[in-house]
Amino acid sequence: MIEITEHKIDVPTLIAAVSHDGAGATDVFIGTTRNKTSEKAVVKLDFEAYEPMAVKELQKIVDRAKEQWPILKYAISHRVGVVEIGEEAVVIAVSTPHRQAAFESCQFIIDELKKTVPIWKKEIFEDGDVWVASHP
Amino acid sequence: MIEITEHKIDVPTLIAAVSHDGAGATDVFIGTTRNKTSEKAVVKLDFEAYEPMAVKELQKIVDRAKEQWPILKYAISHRVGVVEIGEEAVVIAVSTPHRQAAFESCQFIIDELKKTVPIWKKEIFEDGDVWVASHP
Amino acid sequence: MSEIQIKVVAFGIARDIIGGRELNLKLKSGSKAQEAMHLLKSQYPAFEQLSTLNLAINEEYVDDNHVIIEGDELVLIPPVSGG
Amino acid sequence: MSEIQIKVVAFGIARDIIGGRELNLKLKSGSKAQEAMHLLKSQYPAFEQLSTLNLAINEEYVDDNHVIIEGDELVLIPPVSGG
Repeated sequence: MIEITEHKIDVPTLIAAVSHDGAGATDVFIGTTRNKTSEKAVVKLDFEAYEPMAVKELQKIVDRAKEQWPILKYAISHRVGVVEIGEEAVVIAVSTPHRQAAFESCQFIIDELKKTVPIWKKEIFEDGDVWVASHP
Repeated sequence: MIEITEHKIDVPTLIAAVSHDGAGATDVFIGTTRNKTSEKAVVKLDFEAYEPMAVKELQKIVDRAKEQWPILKYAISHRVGVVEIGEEAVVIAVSTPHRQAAFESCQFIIDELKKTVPIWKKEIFEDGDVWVASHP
Repeated sequence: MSEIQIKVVAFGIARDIIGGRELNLKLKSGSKAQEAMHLLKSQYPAFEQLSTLNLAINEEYVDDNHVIIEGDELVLIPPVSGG
Repeated sequence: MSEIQIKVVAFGIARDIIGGRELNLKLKSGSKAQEAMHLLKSQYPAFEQLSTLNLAINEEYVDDNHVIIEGDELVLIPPVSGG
């Protein structure tokens, strides 16, 4: 399951989605909005996605992960729109027979997501905003 | 939060327990009962713990983890008694400012848990049972 | 030499730079992605300041030598920052 | 030479081996953990088959040279398998 959503992510739903009788391990990564970046106070985040391509790129990442690890089930949800402090911006759940594969594949997915998936994060401060990572 | 419990583990409660405004990442490891070990069908698991020492040893592991990673909050729950297929035997949640620390510290805790914490798992098959890892 | 007209769609900071979601671009027939990019950078010098700027067509990244055809929709992909 | 009496508590497969949760053990005064272990292994040879067998006193692992005192409760820790 891969989704880009404007709604709050329901983590238990994603965990339930990766339930599998052959699973001994599930790793769940939750990326939340921090209250600061480099000591500057962040009020909220605003995410934008090129949705159809984002879903395709996420699927490619999952396909590459499946070549490397015995993934039983996976669930990925990424928010778009305004995400308040403490809310989930992204949740990735992966179930595997054993734990090492769960940790490694989950980390692989979030690492690759940050490299190639067309989603953009704007940090909103009291006195302005910035598109994250745009400039060197 | 560290607990040994006879009741089903409520994963959302543990995730809520590690919520922190400074957290950018939360990693949650869920160890579930698999339906087989080495191709033999497992009916259920039965866990036993030397509870006060198990809690102390878990605390030591967390203390060691905190020396290595900037852990904001943690929550660990381990079941005792009968755990059915698909149910959570152990859940570990860790929140950190950035994701690498969340993955590494969560994996460290489960890896160390399996080495030193006085908890014993009995696998129950249709035709018998075995205390896991007892013999070489 | 004949011209083709294509639509360019922008996201994130690229949208701020062009001042809108879309623009139309006239290219020489047979132009490659890098020529479209060159033209866009000359029209909007702020693109030069970005860490990266990629192009996608049909929801796939394309490389510099990809030949653009009439009716293509070029999507400007500034540095991604999901997660 | 005086003797001390201690209680031994067993978990997991160690409980199956001694056939119960607890037993009492008489040791020479000043005995170390390894001597208690030796005595237990001679009484219950099945302990020799385990991958490991550790002892805890006061909820802490103790090493072979730990001196046991009257009133100590020795806990037998067979190979752990949590998670």
